Amino acid sequence: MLGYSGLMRVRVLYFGVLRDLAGHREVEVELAEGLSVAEFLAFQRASFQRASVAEASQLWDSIAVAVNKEYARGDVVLRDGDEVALLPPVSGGRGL
Amino acid sequence: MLGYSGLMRVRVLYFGVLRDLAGHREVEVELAEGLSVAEFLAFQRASFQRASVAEASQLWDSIAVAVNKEYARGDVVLRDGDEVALLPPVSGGRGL
Amino acid sequence: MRIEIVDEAIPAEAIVAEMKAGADGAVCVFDGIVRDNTRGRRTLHLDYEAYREMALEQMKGLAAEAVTRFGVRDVALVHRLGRLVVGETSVLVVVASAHRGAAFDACRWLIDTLKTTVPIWKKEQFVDGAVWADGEPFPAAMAVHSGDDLEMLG
Amino acid sequence: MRIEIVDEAIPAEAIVAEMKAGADGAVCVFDGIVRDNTRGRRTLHLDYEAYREMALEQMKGLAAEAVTRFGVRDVALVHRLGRLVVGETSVLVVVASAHRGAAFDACRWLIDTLKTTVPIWKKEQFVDGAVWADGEPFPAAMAVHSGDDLEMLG
Repeated sequence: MLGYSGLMRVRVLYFGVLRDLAGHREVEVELAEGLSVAEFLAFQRASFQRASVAEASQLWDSIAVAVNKEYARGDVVLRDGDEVALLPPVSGGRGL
Repeated sequence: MLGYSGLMRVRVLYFGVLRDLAGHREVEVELAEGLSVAEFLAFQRASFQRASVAEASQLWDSIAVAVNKEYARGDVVLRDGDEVALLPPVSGGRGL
Repeated sequence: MRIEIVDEAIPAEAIVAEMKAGADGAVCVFDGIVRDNTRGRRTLHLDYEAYREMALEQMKGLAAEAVTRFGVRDVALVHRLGRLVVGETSVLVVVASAHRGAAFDACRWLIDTLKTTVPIWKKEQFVDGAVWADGEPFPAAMAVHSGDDLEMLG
Repeated sequence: MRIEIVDEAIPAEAIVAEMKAGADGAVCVFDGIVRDNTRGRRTLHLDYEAYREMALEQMKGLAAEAVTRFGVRDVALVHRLGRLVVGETSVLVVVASAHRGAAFDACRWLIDTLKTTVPIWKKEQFVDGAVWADGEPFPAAMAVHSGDDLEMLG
Protein backbone atom coordinates (compact mmCIF):
# COMPACT_ATOMS: atom_id res chain seq x y z
CA MET A 1 0.00 0.00 0.00
CA LEU A 2 3.03 2.30 0.20
CA GLY A 3 3.10 5.09 -2.27
CA TYR A 4 -0.64 5.70 -2.57
CA SER A 5 -1.41 9.35 -2.57
CA GLY A 6 -4.61 9.59 -0.55
CA LEU A 7 -7.80 8.14 0.81
CA MET A 8 -11.20 7.49 -0.67
CA ARG A 9 -14.53 6.55 0.87
CA VAL A 10 -16.50 3.60 -0.40
CA ARG A 11 -19.74 2.08 0.78
CA VAL A 12 -19.49 -1.67 1.43
CA LEU A 13 -22.58 -3.90 1.32
CA TYR A 14 -22.77 -7.43 2.75
CA PHE A 15 -25.36 -9.99 1.72
CA GLY A 16 -26.54 -13.42 2.78
CA VAL A 17 -24.21 -15.29 5.09
CA LEU A 18 -21.71 -12.39 4.94
CA ARG A 19 -24.28 -10.00 6.37
CA ASP A 20 -24.80 -12.36 9.29
CA LEU A 21 -21.04 -12.69 9.79
CA ALA A 22 -20.43 -8.95 9.53
CA GLY A 23 -23.33 -8.18 11.83
CA HIS A 24 -24.51 -5.39 9.54
CA ARG A 25 -25.54 -4.93 5.95
CA GLU A 26 -23.64 -1.78 5.16
CA VAL A 27 -20.59 0.16 6.27
CA GLU A 28 -18.61 3.15 4.98
CA VAL A 29 -14.84 2.71 4.94
CA GLU A 30 -11.82 4.76 4.01
CA LEU A 31 -9.40 3.06 1.69
CA ALA A 32 -6.22 4.00 -0.08
CA GLU A 33 -6.85 5.38 -3.53
CA GLY A 34 -5.99 3.06 -6.37
CA LEU A 35 -7.04 -0.11 -4.58
CA SER A 36 -8.28 -2.85 -6.91
CA VAL A 37 -11.27 -5.10 -6.36
CA ALA A 38 -8.96 -8.09 -5.82
CA GLU A 39 -6.94 -6.20 -3.18
CA PHE A 40 -10.10 -4.99 -1.50
CA LEU A 41 -11.44 -8.54 -1.32
CA ALA A 42 -8.18 -9.78 0.21
CA PHE A 43 -8.38 -7.08 2.91
CA GLN A 44 -11.99 -7.95 3.67
CA ARG A 45 -11.13 -11.58 4.00
CA ALA A 46 -8.28 -10.80 6.35
CA SER A 47 -10.41 -8.54 8.50
CA PHE A 48 -13.12 -11.15 8.85
CA GLN A 49 -10.46 -13.63 9.89
CA ARG A 50 -8.98 -11.21 12.45
CA ALA A 51 -12.45 -10.86 13.94
CA SER A 52 -12.69 -14.66 14.07
CA VAL A 53 -15.83 -14.68 12.01
CA ALA A 54 -14.22 -16.38 9.05
CA GLU A 55 -16.07 -19.16 7.31
CA ALA A 56 -14.36 -21.85 5.32
CA SER A 57 -11.97 -20.46 2.73
CA GLN A 58 -14.27 -22.09 0.21
CA LEU A 59 -16.77 -19.28 0.83
CA TRP A 60 -14.20 -16.55 0.23
CA ASP A 61 -12.92 -18.20 -2.92
CA SER A 62 -16.44 -18.19 -4.32
CA ILE A 63 -17.47 -14.62 -3.55
CA ALA A 64 -18.26 -12.21 -6.36
CA VAL A 65 -17.90 -8.45 -6.06
CA ALA A 66 -20.20 -5.85 -7.55
CA VAL A 67 -19.04 -2.27 -8.01
CA ASN A 68 -21.91 0.17 -8.41
CA LYS A 69 -24.32 -2.74 -9.00
CA GLU A 70 -22.31 -4.47 -11.69
CA TYR A 71 -20.16 -7.58 -11.41
CA ALA A 72 -16.51 -6.50 -11.30
CA ARG A 73 -13.28 -8.29 -12.16
CA GLY A 74 -10.37 -8.30 -9.72
CA ASP A 75 -8.38 -5.76 -11.70
CA VAL A 76 -11.06 -3.07 -11.58
CA VAL A 77 -9.78 -0.08 -9.60
CA LEU A 78 -12.08 1.36 -6.94
CA ARG A 79 -12.93 5.06 -6.88
CA ASP A 80 -14.12 7.48 -4.27
CA GLY A 81 -17.87 7.14 -3.71
CA ASP A 82 -18.15 3.62 -5.13
CA GLU A 83 -20.68 1.16 -3.76
CA VAL A 84 -18.93 -2.17 -3.37
CA ALA A 85 -20.96 -5.28 -2.60
CA LEU A 86 -19.68 -8.66 -1.44
CA LEU A 87 -21.88 -11.37 -2.92
CA PRO A 88 -21.83 -14.98 -1.73
CA PRO A 89 -22.97 -17.51 -4.36
CA VAL A 90 -26.58 -16.67 -5.09
CA SER A 91 -29.53 -18.94 -4.39
CA GLY A 92 -32.61 -17.27 -5.74
CA GLY A 93 -35.40 -19.11 -7.47
CA ARG A 94 -36.46 -22.56 -6.44
CA GLY A 95 -36.63 -26.11 -7.65
CA LEU A 96 -32.92 -26.95 -7.86
CA MET B 1 -55.50 -64.74 -50.97
CA LEU B 2 -56.12 -68.23 -52.29
CA GLY B 3 -56.53 -70.91 -49.71
CA TYR B 4 -58.12 -68.82 -46.99
CA SER B 5 -60.90 -70.73 -45.38
CA GLY B 6 -63.50 -68.08 -44.77
CA LEU B 7 -64.54 -64.52 -44.21
CA MET B 8 -64.42 -62.22 -41.19
CA ARG B 9 -66.00 -58.89 -40.51
CA VAL B 10 -63.90 -55.97 -39.27
CA ARG B 11 -64.83 -52.41 -38.55
CA VAL B 12 -62.58 -49.89 -40.32
CA LEU B 13 -62.13 -46.35 -38.98
CA TYR B 14 -60.71 -43.43 -40.96
CA PHE B 15 -59.29 -40.30 -39.40
CA GLY B 16 -58.08 -36.88 -40.46
CA VAL B 17 -57.38 -36.50 -44.15
CA LEU B 18 -58.33 -40.17 -44.73
CA ARG B 19 -61.81 -39.56 -43.39
CA ASP B 20 -62.25 -36.70 -45.85
CA LEU B 21 -60.92 -38.89 -48.69
CA ALA B 22 -63.08 -41.88 -47.73
CA GLY B 23 -66.12 -39.67 -47.29
CA HIS B 24 -67.02 -41.45 -44.06
CA ARG B 25 -65.47 -42.18 -40.72
CA GLU B 26 -66.41 -45.81 -40.38
CA VAL B 27 -67.29 -48.84 -42.50
CA GLU B 28 -67.78 -52.56 -41.89
CA VAL B 29 -66.04 -54.82 -44.38
CA GLU B 30 -65.76 -58.54 -45.00
CA LEU B 31 -62.22 -59.77 -45.39
CA ALA B 32 -60.57 -63.12 -45.87
CA GLU B 33 -59.56 -64.70 -42.60
CA GLY B 34 -55.86 -64.63 -41.85
CA LEU B 35 -55.22 -61.24 -43.44
CA SER B 36 -52.36 -59.34 -41.85
CA VAL B 37 -52.25 -55.62 -41.05
CA ALA B 38 -49.71 -55.05 -43.83
CA GLU B 39 -51.90 -56.85 -46.37
CA PHE B 40 -54.97 -54.97 -45.19
CA LEU B 41 -53.16 -51.65 -45.58
CA ALA B 42 -52.06 -52.56 -49.12
CA PHE B 43 -55.68 -53.36 -50.07
CA GLN B 44 -56.92 -50.11 -48.59
CA ARG B 45 -54.31 -48.16 -50.49
CA ALA B 46 -55.27 -49.87 -53.72
CA SER B 47 -58.98 -49.26 -53.21
CA PHE B 48 -58.41 -45.56 -52.55
CA GLN B 49 -56.37 -45.39 -55.74
CA ARG B 50 -59.06 -47.18 -57.75
CA ALA B 51 -61.54 -44.59 -56.51
CA SER B 52 -59.13 -41.87 -57.66
CA VAL B 53 -58.99 -40.37 -54.20
CA ALA B 54 -55.37 -41.28 -53.64
CA GLU B 55 -53.09 -38.75 -52.09
CA ALA B 56 -49.36 -38.75 -52.59
CA SER B 57 -47.79 -42.11 -51.84
CA GLN B 58 -45.96 -40.25 -49.09
CA LEU B 59 -49.19 -40.22 -47.07
CA TRP B 60 -49.71 -43.97 -47.44
CA ASP B 61 -46.13 -44.73 -46.51
CA SER B 62 -46.57 -42.80 -43.29
CA ILE B 63 -49.88 -44.23 -42.09
CA ALA B 64 -50.04 -46.17 -38.84
CA VAL B 65 -52.64 -48.84 -38.12
CA ALA B 66 -54.34 -49.46 -34.79
CA VAL B 67 -56.06 -52.76 -34.10
CA ASN B 68 -58.52 -52.57 -31.23
CA LYS B 69 -57.08 -49.19 -30.21
CA GLU B 70 -53.44 -50.26 -30.09
CA TYR B 71 -50.71 -49.55 -32.62
CA ALA B 72 -50.14 -52.71 -34.67
CA ARG B 73 -47.19 -53.98 -36.66
CA GLY B 74 -47.64 -55.18 -40.22
CA ASP B 75 -47.39 -58.84 -39.29
CA VAL B 76 -50.28 -58.77 -36.84
CA VAL B 77 -53.11 -60.99 -38.14
CA LEU B 78 -56.63 -59.56 -38.11
CA ARG B 79 -59.49 -61.44 -36.48
CA ASP B 80 -63.22 -61.39 -36.83
CA GLY B 81 -64.74 -58.44 -34.97
CA ASP B 82 -61.55 -56.37 -34.88
CA GLU B 83 -61.69 -52.60 -35.00
CA VAL B 84 -59.01 -51.45 -37.43
CA ALA B 85 -58.13 -47.76 -37.65
CA LEU B 86 -56.08 -46.02 -40.34
CA LEU B 87 -54.13 -43.20 -38.74
CA PRO B 88 -52.40 -40.47 -40.73
CA PRO B 89 -49.46 -38.84 -38.95
CA VAL B 90 -50.91 -37.18 -35.85
CA SER B 91 -50.92 -33.45 -35.22
CA GLY B 92 -52.37 -32.90 -31.79
CA GLY B 93 -51.06 -30.33 -29.39
CA ARG B 94 -49.75 -26.98 -30.52
CA GLY B 95 -46.64 -24.94 -30.65
CA LEU B 96 -44.58 -26.92 -33.13
CA MET C 1 -52.81 -37.75 -12.37
CA ARG C 2 -55.41 -35.80 -14.31
CA ILE C 3 -55.55 -37.13 -17.86
CA GLU C 4 -58.49 -35.90 -19.90
CA ILE C 5 -59.85 -35.22 -23.35
CA VAL C 6 -62.42 -32.45 -23.19
CA ASP C 7 -64.79 -30.64 -25.53
CA GLU C 8 -64.89 -27.32 -23.73
CA ALA C 9 -62.32 -24.77 -22.54
CA ILE C 10 -59.48 -26.26 -20.47
CA PRO C 11 -59.56 -24.81 -16.93
CA ALA C 12 -55.79 -24.27 -16.90
CA GLU C 13 -55.58 -22.20 -13.74
CA ALA C 14 -57.58 -24.69 -11.67
CA ILE C 15 -55.54 -27.61 -13.00
CA VAL C 16 -52.22 -25.95 -12.20
CA ALA C 17 -53.45 -24.92 -8.75
CA GLU C 18 -54.60 -28.40 -7.80
CA MET C 19 -51.31 -29.96 -8.93
CA LYS C 20 -49.14 -28.32 -6.26
CA ALA C 21 -48.20 -30.28 -3.17
CA GLY C 22 -45.80 -29.72 -0.29
CA ALA C 23 -43.08 -31.94 -1.70
CA ASP C 24 -42.86 -29.93 -4.93
CA GLY C 25 -40.21 -27.33 -5.61
CA ALA C 26 -40.97 -26.91 -9.29
CA VAL C 27 -44.00 -26.85 -11.52
CA CYS C 28 -43.48 -26.69 -15.26
CA VAL C 29 -46.45 -25.86 -17.45
CA PHE C 30 -46.78 -26.07 -21.21
CA ASP C 31 -49.78 -24.29 -22.64
CA GLY C 32 -50.31 -24.92 -26.34
CA ILE C 33 -52.47 -22.19 -27.83
CA VAL C 34 -53.98 -21.54 -31.23
CA ARG C 35 -51.72 -19.18 -33.11
CA ASP C 36 -53.07 -16.58 -35.53
CA ASN C 37 -51.02 -17.92 -38.43
CA THR C 38 -49.15 -20.93 -39.80
CA ARG C 39 -46.10 -20.01 -41.85
CA GLY C 40 -47.61 -16.59 -42.38
CA ARG C 41 -51.03 -17.82 -43.54
CA ARG C 42 -53.77 -16.30 -41.38
CA THR C 43 -55.67 -18.82 -39.25
CA LEU C 44 -59.41 -18.40 -38.55
CA HIS C 45 -59.84 -21.45 -36.35
CA LEU C 46 -58.72 -25.04 -35.84
CA ASP C 47 -60.84 -28.18 -35.66
CA TYR C 48 -59.33 -30.93 -33.52
CA GLU C 49 -60.56 -34.48 -33.81
CA ALA C 50 -59.33 -37.67 -32.17
CA TYR C 51 -59.61 -41.41 -32.08
CA ARG C 52 -60.92 -40.61 -28.68
CA GLU C 53 -60.73 -43.81 -26.66
CA MET C 54 -57.33 -44.70 -28.05
CA ALA C 55 -56.00 -41.16 -27.57
CA LEU C 56 -57.01 -41.19 -23.91
CA GLU C 57 -55.32 -44.55 -23.35
CA GLN C 58 -52.17 -43.28 -25.05
CA MET C 59 -52.18 -40.15 -22.91
CA LYS C 60 -52.54 -42.21 -19.73
CA GLY C 61 -49.65 -44.36 -20.85
CA LEU C 62 -47.45 -41.30 -21.51
CA ALA C 63 -48.24 -39.79 -18.12
CA ALA C 64 -47.38 -43.01 -16.31
CA GLU C 65 -44.18 -43.37 -18.31
CA ALA C 66 -43.17 -39.76 -17.54
CA VAL C 67 -43.47 -40.42 -13.81
CA THR C 68 -41.33 -43.56 -14.07
CA ARG C 69 -38.79 -42.22 -16.53
CA PHE C 70 -38.18 -38.79 -14.98
CA GLY C 71 -39.11 -39.44 -11.34
CA VAL C 72 -41.56 -36.55 -11.18
CA ARG C 73 -44.34 -36.59 -8.60
CA ASP C 74 -47.43 -35.82 -10.66
CA VAL C 75 -48.55 -35.04 -14.20
CA ALA C 76 -51.64 -33.48 -15.75
CA LEU C 77 -52.29 -33.90 -19.47
CA VAL C 78 -55.44 -32.41 -20.96
CA HIS C 79 -56.31 -32.06 -24.64
CA ARG C 80 -59.31 -30.25 -26.05
CA LEU C 81 -61.20 -31.29 -29.19
CA GLY C 82 -63.59 -29.46 -31.51
CA ARG C 83 -63.36 -25.95 -32.88
CA LEU C 84 -60.84 -23.63 -31.24
CA VAL C 85 -60.22 -19.99 -32.08
CA VAL C 86 -57.00 -18.00 -31.88
CA GLY C 87 -55.68 -17.69 -28.32
CA GLU C 88 -57.47 -20.75 -26.94
CA THR C 89 -55.59 -23.59 -25.27
CA SER C 90 -55.62 -26.87 -27.20
CA VAL C 91 -53.35 -28.80 -24.86
CA LEU C 92 -52.11 -28.32 -21.32
CA VAL C 93 -49.21 -30.21 -19.78
CA VAL C 94 -48.38 -29.72 -16.10
CA VAL C 95 -45.57 -31.47 -14.26
CA ALA C 96 -44.93 -31.15 -10.53
CA SER C 97 -41.63 -32.32 -9.10
CA ALA C 98 -39.22 -31.77 -6.24
CA HIS C 99 -36.58 -30.53 -8.68
CA ARG C 100 -36.76 -28.36 -11.74
CA GLY C 101 -34.60 -30.36 -14.13
CA ALA C 102 -36.95 -33.35 -14.01
CA ALA C 103 -40.00 -31.09 -14.30
CA PHE C 104 -38.69 -29.45 -17.48
CA ASP C 105 -37.50 -32.72 -19.02
CA ALA C 106 -40.77 -34.53 -18.32
CA CYS C 107 -42.91 -31.64 -19.57
CA ARG C 108 -41.03 -31.39 -22.82
CA TRP C 109 -40.94 -35.14 -23.37
CA LEU C 110 -44.70 -35.30 -22.78
CA ILE C 111 -45.64 -32.66 -25.35
CA ASP C 112 -43.07 -33.89 -27.89
CA THR C 113 -44.24 -37.49 -27.55
CA LEU C 114 -47.93 -36.57 -27.49
CA LYS C 115 -47.51 -34.77 -30.78
CA THR C 116 -46.16 -37.84 -32.58
CA THR C 117 -48.01 -40.71 -30.91
CA VAL C 118 -51.44 -39.66 -29.63
CA PRO C 119 -54.10 -40.05 -32.36
CA ILE C 120 -55.35 -36.48 -32.61
CA TRP C 121 -55.53 -34.46 -35.82
CA LYS C 122 -56.26 -30.86 -36.61
CA LYS C 123 -57.70 -29.16 -39.64
CA GLU C 124 -56.64 -25.55 -40.05
CA GLN C 125 -59.17 -23.12 -41.45
CA PHE C 126 -57.39 -20.22 -43.11
CA VAL C 127 -58.98 -17.18 -44.69
CA ASP C 128 -58.32 -18.81 -48.06
CA GLY C 129 -58.97 -22.51 -47.49
CA ALA C 130 -58.62 -25.42 -45.08
CA VAL C 131 -55.98 -28.14 -44.73
CA TRP C 132 -55.23 -31.02 -42.41
CA ALA C 133 -52.05 -30.07 -40.60
CA ASP C 134 -49.05 -32.19 -41.53
CA GLY C 135 -48.10 -34.50 -38.73
CA GLU C 136 -44.58 -35.57 -37.94
CA PRO C 137 -43.76 -39.18 -38.89
CA PHE C 138 -44.69 -41.85 -36.37
CA PRO C 139 -41.86 -43.19 -34.20
CA ALA C 140 -40.65 -46.61 -35.30
CA ALA C 141 -42.50 -48.33 -32.45
CA MET C 142 -45.85 -47.13 -33.84
CA ALA C 143 -45.16 -47.74 -37.52
CA VAL C 144 -46.71 -50.61 -39.46
CA HIS C 145 -43.47 -51.63 -41.10
CA SER C 146 -40.26 -52.49 -39.38
CA GLY C 147 -37.29 -53.09 -41.67
CA ASP C 148 -38.07 -56.82 -41.54
CA ASP C 149 -41.68 -56.34 -42.58
CA LEU C 150 -40.64 -54.35 -45.61
CA GLU C 151 -38.35 -57.12 -46.76
CA MET C 152 -41.08 -59.71 -46.25
CA LEU C 153 -43.43 -57.65 -48.38
CA GLY C 154 -40.67 -56.97 -50.94
CA MET D 1 -41.79 -7.66 -20.70
CA ARG D 2 -42.85 -7.80 -17.08
CA ILE D 3 -39.76 -7.93 -14.89
CA GLU D 4 -40.39 -7.40 -11.20
CA ILE D 5 -39.17 -8.00 -7.69
CA VAL D 6 -42.12 -8.05 -5.32
CA ASP D 7 -42.75 -8.37 -1.58
CA GLU D 8 -46.17 -9.95 -1.75
CA ALA D 9 -47.70 -13.00 -3.42
CA ILE D 10 -46.95 -13.31 -7.15
CA PRO D 11 -50.20 -13.13 -9.16
CA ALA D 12 -49.18 -16.04 -11.37
CA GLU D 13 -52.50 -16.56 -13.11
CA ALA D 14 -52.87 -12.92 -14.09
CA ILE D 15 -49.29 -12.75 -15.35
CA VAL D 16 -49.69 -15.87 -17.51
CA ALA D 17 -53.03 -14.65 -18.85
CA GLU D 18 -51.70 -11.24 -19.88
CA MET D 19 -48.70 -12.79 -21.64
CA LYS D 20 -50.68 -14.52 -24.39
CA ALA D 21 -50.96 -12.89 -27.80
CA GLY D 22 -52.27 -13.99 -31.17
CA ALA D 23 -48.86 -14.79 -32.60
CA ASP D 24 -48.10 -17.28 -29.81
CA GLY D 25 -48.46 -21.02 -30.20
CA ALA D 26 -46.67 -21.94 -26.99
CA VAL D 27 -46.44 -20.62 -23.48
CA CYS D 28 -43.99 -22.26 -21.10
CA VAL D 29 -44.27 -21.48 -17.41
CA PHE D 30 -41.86 -22.29 -14.61
CA ASP D 31 -43.29 -21.87 -11.14
CA GLY D 32 -40.72 -22.27 -8.37
CA ILE D 33 -42.43 -23.08 -5.11
CA VAL D 34 -41.28 -23.54 -1.54
CA ARG D 35 -40.82 -27.24 -0.91
CA ASP D 36 -41.57 -28.81 2.47
CA ASN D 37 -38.06 -30.21 2.81
CA THR D 38 -34.47 -29.89 1.68
CA ARG D 39 -32.65 -33.19 1.48
CA GLY D 40 -35.19 -34.63 3.89
CA ARG D 41 -34.89 -31.84 6.50
CA ARG D 42 -38.31 -30.34 7.14
CA THR D 43 -38.68 -26.70 6.08
CA LEU D 44 -40.79 -24.22 8.07
CA HIS D 45 -40.27 -21.20 5.83
CA LEU D 46 -37.74 -19.44 3.62
CA ASP D 47 -36.52 -15.85 3.86
CA TYR D 48 -35.44 -14.39 0.52
CA GLU D 49 -33.31 -11.26 0.37
CA ALA D 50 -31.73 -9.47 -2.56
CA TYR D 51 -29.34 -6.77 -3.60
CA ARG D 52 -32.54 -5.36 -4.94
CA GLU D 53 -31.58 -2.72 -7.50
CA MET D 54 -28.81 -4.88 -8.93
CA ALA D 55 -31.03 -7.98 -9.00
CA LEU D 56 -33.71 -6.13 -10.94
CA GLU D 57 -31.17 -4.89 -13.49
CA GLN D 58 -29.76 -8.39 -13.88
CA MET D 59 -33.25 -9.80 -14.41
CA LYS D 60 -34.01 -7.18 -17.06
CA GLY D 61 -30.76 -8.08 -18.79
CA LEU D 62 -31.59 -11.80 -18.75
CA ALA D 63 -35.07 -11.21 -20.17
CA ALA D 64 -33.70 -9.10 -23.01
CA GLU D 65 -31.01 -11.65 -23.72
CA ALA D 66 -33.56 -14.48 -23.79
CA VAL D 67 -35.59 -12.67 -26.44
CA THR D 68 -32.51 -12.13 -28.59
CA ARG D 69 -30.91 -15.50 -28.04
CA PHE D 70 -34.00 -17.72 -28.46
CA GLY D 71 -36.20 -15.53 -30.65
CA VAL D 72 -39.17 -15.73 -28.30
CA ARG D 73 -41.81 -13.02 -28.38
CA ASP D 74 -42.17 -12.07 -24.72
CA VAL D 75 -40.88 -12.93 -21.27
CA ALA D 76 -42.11 -12.37 -17.72
CA LEU D 77 -39.71 -12.82 -14.81
CA VAL D 78 -40.96 -12.12 -11.30
CA HIS D 79 -39.19 -12.92 -8.02
CA ARG D 80 -40.63 -12.51 -4.56
CA LEU D 81 -38.65 -11.52 -1.46
CA GLY D 82 -39.31 -11.84 2.25
CA ARG D 83 -40.74 -14.76 4.18
CA LEU D 84 -42.41 -17.51 2.17
CA VAL D 85 -44.10 -20.60 3.50
CA VAL D 86 -44.40 -24.06 1.95
CA GLY D 87 -46.37 -24.04 -1.31
CA GLU D 88 -45.83 -20.35 -2.10
CA THR D 89 -44.26 -19.23 -5.38
CA SER D 90 -40.82 -17.64 -5.04
CA VAL D 91 -40.15 -17.15 -8.72
CA LEU D 92 -42.26 -17.21 -11.86
CA VAL D 93 -40.87 -17.44 -15.39
CA VAL D 94 -43.22 -17.18 -18.35
CA VAL D 95 -42.14 -17.35 -21.99
CA ALA D 96 -44.50 -16.84 -24.93
CA SER D 97 -43.38 -17.84 -28.40
CA ALA D 98 -44.65 -18.93 -31.78
CA HIS D 99 -42.97 -22.33 -31.36
CA ARG D 100 -42.57 -24.61 -28.39
CA GLY D 101 -38.89 -25.48 -28.69
CA ALA D 102 -37.82 -21.87 -28.22
CA ALA D 103 -40.30 -21.39 -25.37
CA PHE D 104 -38.91 -24.36 -23.43
CA ASP D 105 -35.29 -23.48 -24.12
CA ALA D 106 -35.70 -19.84 -23.11
CA CYS D 107 -37.68 -20.70 -19.97
CA ARG D 108 -35.09 -23.15 -18.77
CA TRP D 109 -32.16 -20.88 -19.62
CA LEU D 110 -33.82 -18.05 -17.71
CA ILE D 111 -34.34 -19.98 -14.48
CA ASP D 112 -30.94 -21.69 -14.68
CA THR D 113 -29.15 -18.40 -15.31
CA LEU D 114 -31.19 -16.49 -12.73
CA LYS D 115 -30.17 -19.00 -10.10
CA THR D 116 -26.46 -18.43 -10.65
CA THR D 117 -26.25 -14.75 -11.54
CA VAL D 118 -29.05 -12.72 -9.96
CA PRO D 119 -28.05 -11.52 -6.47
CA ILE D 120 -30.77 -13.11 -4.37
CA TRP D 121 -30.18 -15.32 -1.35
CA LYS D 122 -32.38 -17.46 0.80
CA LYS D 123 -32.17 -18.58 4.39
CA GLU D 124 -33.96 -21.80 5.14
CA GLN D 125 -35.66 -22.14 8.48
CA PHE D 126 -35.92 -25.80 9.45
CA VAL D 127 -37.56 -27.23 12.52
CA ASP D 128 -34.09 -27.64 14.00
CA GLY D 129 -32.21 -24.55 12.84
CA ALA D 130 -31.62 -22.11 9.99
CA VAL D 131 -29.00 -21.99 7.23
CA TRP D 132 -28.24 -19.86 4.20
CA ALA D 133 -28.84 -22.09 1.21
CA ASP D 134 -25.70 -23.01 -0.69
CA GLY D 135 -25.54 -21.24 -4.00
CA GLU D 136 -23.99 -22.69 -7.12
CA PRO D 137 -20.63 -21.14 -8.11
CA PHE D 138 -20.76 -17.94 -10.13
CA PRO D 139 -20.18 -18.31 -13.88
CA ALA D 140 -16.70 -17.21 -14.95
CA ALA D 141 -18.03 -13.92 -16.33
CA MET D 142 -19.21 -12.85 -12.86
CA ALA D 143 -16.22 -14.08 -10.86
CA VAL D 144 -13.64 -11.71 -9.41
CA HIS D 145 -10.71 -13.78 -10.56
CA SER D 146 -9.98 -14.91 -14.05
CA GLY D 147 -7.02 -17.28 -14.38
CA ASP D 148 -4.81 -14.28 -15.13
CA ASP D 149 -5.87 -12.42 -12.02
CA LEU D 150 -5.01 -15.37 -9.84
CA GLU D 151 -1.53 -15.53 -11.26
CA MET D 152 -1.04 -11.79 -10.77
CA LEU D 153 -2.05 -12.13 -7.14
CA GLY D 154 0.07 -15.26 -6.64
